[in-house]
Amino acid sequence: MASIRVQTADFDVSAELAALGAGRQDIGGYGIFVGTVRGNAHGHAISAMTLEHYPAMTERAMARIAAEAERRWDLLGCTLIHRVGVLLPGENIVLVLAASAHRQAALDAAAFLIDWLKTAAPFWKKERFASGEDNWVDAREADDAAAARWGALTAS
Amino acid sequence: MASIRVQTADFDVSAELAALGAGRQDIGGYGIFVGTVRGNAHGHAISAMTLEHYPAMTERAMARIAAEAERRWDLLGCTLIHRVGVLLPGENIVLVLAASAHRQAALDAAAFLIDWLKTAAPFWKKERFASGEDNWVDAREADDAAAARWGALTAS
Amino acid sequence: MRILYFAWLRERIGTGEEEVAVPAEVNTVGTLVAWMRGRGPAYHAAFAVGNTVRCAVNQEFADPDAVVRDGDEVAFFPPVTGG
Amino acid sequence: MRILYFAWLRERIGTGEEEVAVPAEVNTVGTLVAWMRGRGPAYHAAFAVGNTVRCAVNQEFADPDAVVRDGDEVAFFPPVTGG
Repeated sequence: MASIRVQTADFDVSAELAALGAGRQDIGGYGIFVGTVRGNAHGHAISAMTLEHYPAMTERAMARIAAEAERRWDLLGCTLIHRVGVLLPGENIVLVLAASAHRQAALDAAAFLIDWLKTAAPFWKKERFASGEDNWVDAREADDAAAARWGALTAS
Repeated sequence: MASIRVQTADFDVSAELAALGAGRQDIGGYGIFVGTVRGNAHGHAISAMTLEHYPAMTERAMARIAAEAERRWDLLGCTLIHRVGVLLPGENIVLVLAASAHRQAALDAAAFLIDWLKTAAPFWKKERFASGEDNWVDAREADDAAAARWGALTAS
Repeated sequence: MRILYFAWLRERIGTGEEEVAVPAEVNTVGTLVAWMRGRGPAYHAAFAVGNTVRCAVNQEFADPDAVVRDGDEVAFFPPVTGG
Repeated sequence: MRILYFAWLRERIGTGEEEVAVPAEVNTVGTLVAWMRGRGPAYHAAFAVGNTVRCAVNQEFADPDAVVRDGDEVAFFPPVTGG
């Protein structure tokens, strides 16, 4: 049921909401997270962010995360879009959209989905600083902790 | 800093995101909730939902809720839009949008904002059933509990 | 004193707004509610003891012991159900 | 065996993908990593003991004791940083 996409193009949140909700009257709320490129890291200006991924594995990993969310909450739809390629500060990186009859399920599922996307889907970010230097972003322990609070993924 | 509106017209989530993020490079994520009219209540089909409010009090109450969110989390922007008037099943009712450098703050603030909007802003919903009967929606204890988990509002 | 009614209170009382002159001993939300009950069958039904009625004084939520004064705007309504 | 590298591993090794024939005793992720270290300075640096390198076998995350076989697709990469 989940709609999962990896793309270089930008996404439009309203269009994704409309696509998910088209013709439906059972949805009471949408929990949404949009991640964007920040213009600095560790106090240094960033000129671009490059997103790399492992194509053969990515959609499978994202589908597993979505399936786990659908197992844990009564979702009526779920959209995951992750951009790859060169992105500029202010641009969108990722969209997580979870629809449910009830707001708490929608919000909890959205939080779960982004926490797990950050720790269990094969994407890597490289920052280009204004100085011209490149840096592969380090994984954050805080992200692992955020994902771990949901317990292990059980989907197979 | 918060943008607060009560309106009969629909809202466009992408446009609100663009307005909040215009020219900024400090935002890392947006936590969003969109509430919509469900087509049934207690197993009965609904033909319309009418939203009434207390105009002189509404924006003040919403501003207080937004100020409290801005006090609790490092927000870089916040948009609250609540529709009033006659709404049909599937239509948008409410938009909550919280922007932050960090996703957890954005998501937590969005959850806080919708929980408190439901319990501390003077809106009332009347359902019109397909049978023609009208019913003022009862407040839900679950909503009070959801708001209470954040503790008391301290903004004055 | 300006009194406003919302949602089913407005419908039951038959108006959304009225000006009232209250006796001197009506000086809190609680005493105002008790006084309202005596104004006729519609008021009696709307403010019946079993009903959950909330109040705002000058656009701020107010408890039964909150003070009301001449010139205040006092609103009565059911628990809110927005969002 | 098809080996893939991502992010800084790809850059350090200088290729994103190669076919390798491994000796019979290389039959787990852990023994494959140890064997990789002996393939030259770039591999030695990429798979240095202090580096945190993750692995997927046939597009599934895999621990050091996971089995690898001829014909598998084995990917090495740093901890993921998407989202």
